[in-house]
Amino acid sequence: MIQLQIAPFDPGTLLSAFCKDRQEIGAVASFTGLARAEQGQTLALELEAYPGFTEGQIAACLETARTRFGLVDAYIVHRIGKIAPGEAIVFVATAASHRRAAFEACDFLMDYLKSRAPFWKKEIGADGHRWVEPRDQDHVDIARWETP
Amino acid sequence: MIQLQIAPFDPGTLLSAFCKDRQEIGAVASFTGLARAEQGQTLALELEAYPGFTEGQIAACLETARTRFGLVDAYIVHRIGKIAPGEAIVFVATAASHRRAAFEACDFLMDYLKSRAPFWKKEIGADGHRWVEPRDQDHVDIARWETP
Amino acid sequence: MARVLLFGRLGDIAGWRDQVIEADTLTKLLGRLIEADPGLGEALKAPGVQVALDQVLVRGDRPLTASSEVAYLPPMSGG
Amino acid sequence: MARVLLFGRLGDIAGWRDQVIEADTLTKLLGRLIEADPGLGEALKAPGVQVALDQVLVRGDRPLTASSEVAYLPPMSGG
Repeated sequence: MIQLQIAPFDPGTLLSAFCKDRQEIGAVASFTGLARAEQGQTLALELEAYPGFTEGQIAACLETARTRFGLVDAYIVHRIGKIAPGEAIVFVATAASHRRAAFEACDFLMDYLKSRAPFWKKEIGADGHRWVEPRDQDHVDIARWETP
Repeated sequence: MIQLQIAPFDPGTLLSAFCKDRQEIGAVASFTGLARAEQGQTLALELEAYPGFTEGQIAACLETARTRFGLVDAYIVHRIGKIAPGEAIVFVATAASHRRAAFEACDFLMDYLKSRAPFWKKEIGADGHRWVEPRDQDHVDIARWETP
Repeated sequence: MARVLLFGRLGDIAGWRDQVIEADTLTKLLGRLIEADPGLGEALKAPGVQVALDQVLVRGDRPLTASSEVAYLPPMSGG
Repeated sequence: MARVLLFGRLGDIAGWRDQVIEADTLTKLLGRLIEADPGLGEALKAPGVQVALDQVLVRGDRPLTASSEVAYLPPMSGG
């Protein structure tokens, strides 16, 4: 399931729901991305998505992850709108028979979400705002998954 | 924090507590290992630890992870005693500034817990019980972290 | 005619994010946007800006109809 | 004299998991365990069985005191 939402969410509530009644799944990996205060330099983040298009692009990546890692299930929740420091921005959970697949799929989905997913992020500081682009490290991270 | 406990736990409750009030941590990875029913072949697991010793060995591994991955914080909860299918056996959460460190540390800790941590696991089936040892894959997984 | 959407910094530069504009191809639409606002025109031609027509990424020229949705997407920042 | 703990399959084989046994070295303790229960003796000598003295893994012989805790640990299964 892929969900974009404006309201804050509690990652634990999502993880509980995702783990419930899984009798045959051995492994659940999750990742939660939190907004950093950067020692007070960042007052808030503001995230923009393209409704419909953004979910569609994420769904295509999820389909790749299903095939590539033998993923059984996944749950992706992404905030849009204004996000305060300490709040969760993104939650990804993956379920698989064994932990290697669950970890790798979660890692892969996060690398995609952080570098290629259609979001536009504004950092709001005390002295104005700036649009953020992926860090060099994000490009390095996503490149790990490309077959040579 | 490292905790061995007999009572069942909800992984989401642990994740919520772990993520709370983190203003400067960008990344929280988690892993939850669930007991599989194996199509009814496994009625329960029974896990034995050596109280004091087991926590001490896990703490040493956690110290390695802190140094190696620049981990800021970690939370490890492990069930002991009887565990029913679908219940969580182990929960590991890691917090770091960036996601690569959080993922790798969580992965590393799980490989350790699944192959080297002092636990003895009995599978209870309809036709008796058997003591389990790490799978070949577990040995392969842990070997990834050894410097050549 | 098309519904035009601007995302990220493009919306800030233009001062709008959603507008209906008269044009029957992507090329003519871009020409009209450049003409109306040279600053936005510069930003639209910058490297890394992608175009989605009816929520599908496209390159080159395409015909537009009254129900077309054209989105200009600056480099994505990720979540 | 030592408090002896058996884990995993070793406890099942012996029929006990915690017992105080008279011995002043690890070697003498092992001899006594083998003598009292040859089946357990076989299992204790199997490859992969480790010995912890006062919660520290040790190899070879060590002296024991009245407060020593000796644990025999079969191959760990992980969690």
